[in-house]
Amino acid sequence: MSFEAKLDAFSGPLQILLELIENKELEITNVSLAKVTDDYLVYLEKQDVPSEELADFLTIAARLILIKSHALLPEIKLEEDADALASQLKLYKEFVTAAEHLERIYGEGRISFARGRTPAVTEEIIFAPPSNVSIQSLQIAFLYLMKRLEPFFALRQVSMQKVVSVQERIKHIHEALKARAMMTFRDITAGAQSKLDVVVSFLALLELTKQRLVKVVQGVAFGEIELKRVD
Amino acid sequence: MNEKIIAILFSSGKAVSVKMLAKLLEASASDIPAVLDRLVKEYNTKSSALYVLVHDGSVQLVSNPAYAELVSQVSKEEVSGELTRPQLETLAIICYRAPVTKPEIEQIRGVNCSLIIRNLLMRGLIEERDDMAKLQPVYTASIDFLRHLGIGAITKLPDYTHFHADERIGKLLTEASVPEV
Amino acid sequence: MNEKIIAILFSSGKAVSVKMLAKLLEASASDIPAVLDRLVKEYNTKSSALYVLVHDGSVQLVSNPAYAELVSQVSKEEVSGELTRPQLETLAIICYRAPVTKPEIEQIRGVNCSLIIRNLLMRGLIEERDDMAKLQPVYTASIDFLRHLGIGAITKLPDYTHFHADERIGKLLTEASVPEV
Repeated sequence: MSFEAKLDAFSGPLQILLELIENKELEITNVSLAKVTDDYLVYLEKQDVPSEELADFLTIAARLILIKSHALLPEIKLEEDADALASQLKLYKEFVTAAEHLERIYGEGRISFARGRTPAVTEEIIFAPPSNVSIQSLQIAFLYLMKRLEPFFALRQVSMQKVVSVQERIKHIHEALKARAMMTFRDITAGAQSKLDVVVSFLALLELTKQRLVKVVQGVAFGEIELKRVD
Repeated sequence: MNEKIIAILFSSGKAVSVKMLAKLLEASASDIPAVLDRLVKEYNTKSSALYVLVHDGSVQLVSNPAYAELVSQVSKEEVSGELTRPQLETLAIICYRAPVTKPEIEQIRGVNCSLIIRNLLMRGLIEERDDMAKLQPVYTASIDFLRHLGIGAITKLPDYTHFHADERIGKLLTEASVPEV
Repeated sequence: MNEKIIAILFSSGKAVSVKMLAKLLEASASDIPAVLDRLVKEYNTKSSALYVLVHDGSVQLVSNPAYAELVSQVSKEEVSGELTRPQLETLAIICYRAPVTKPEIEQIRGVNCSLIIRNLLMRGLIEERDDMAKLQPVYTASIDFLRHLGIGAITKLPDYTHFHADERIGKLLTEASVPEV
């Protein structure tokens, strides 16, 4: 399957979130989001999220964890717009309905056909050179195209780096635990550059737990997470 | 005038811009929309053979979607394939909210849409153009996609007004603009 | 019945035999001539846009000869004037990457190119031939166009070797050979 086709078929993070909420027959509110946070994390852990979309999935995970923390410990302050994720999900739901409309009409096969054509080659061809074409303009056009493809090439590069980063983090934690039997999650994230970085560590941790390479203990809710080596 | 327009659209066989129509008819481009309105009313009836499709500054003469099954037996046109759910979502946002930018689409879907947009562009289902006010590319449905939906104009989509202009959706769009993590 | 026939003739784009029409309409071939007679009487009026031509057991939809001048103007407009930016880009891809298929061109431009390729063919700037290995048409610059550019061979284009062999584009094109889902 080609790079694009693979991504085209994959459900986005909001789709997953909406399904989780609707399966529990909940309204879209902060309370509901807090309730499905664990399910979402379990999904992330189990599913093979395409590396290209991992960042978006992790972003939503980070926001869910924040909302859940607030629900459990109201003294934790939410960012300026507390209901942003709920609003975004409601908006997304509107367009899920719109997409269903589109799917229905598209599926009806009521196509308006264009006028049939005879193949171009059999038509009378008149050589009509345009005035704005020269070897220089062709060269510039091709250079421009290559420049426009730059972000596209870069995107593939970044995606690749993202996979590497989770795997590297796993290796990093594993190595660190070989040196000492126990460490805390805070130790791992001490050098974190961004929230995303923290979530990548968290995901690596989930993966290690799944593989039963580490044992994780959290004494109290939102207390320090302790990692122990499984010998 | 009507018959001249039909003759032009017929011989071109594809979408003709309103500007080009005005030039060929030696008329003012500002007069064309009213003429097209009348033409559409006259042509696009339940049992007419042909439809006049008006979309995004272009006009095309096409067959009445009511005869799709019959016509598909003679048309060489390839019927475009299945659409995945993420593609349908992206198309729905573009159809109902056009012209929209990529960040606007991503805000609604919560996921990077570069590749999906590229794929839809390559399949000819959407079009990209630069928007002077927004200073970035905006996306609209292509006239070909409208043909495949069998609707004479984008406004004929179900609940178009609701999704296109609804205040609540506008408000949600503003609210959903989330600070970057 | 009349409208169905017009829709068939329109989308077919060429002459359709009476036998074929009967089959499509699930009617007896012997009934068709009378139907066509009535259709011709109704359609072929002095000011109608389209004419129904019945000749030698076949029927075809054409534009009213009264608009011949207007119609020739339409095709002239399509092949005259400067190239648009998308047309120029497509031409550049064909020059530097020839022989190249339509899906390959679309991978590089990221946009559907059917109409543009057709237009470049009509202007005689490019040529189409079947490729045995790729099992689909490939495009190259035409001899006339090379002469117009004032170069004896396509390899004389500036940066030819560099653009022709660019690795990242090569990799992109490998994916274009994967059939569309």
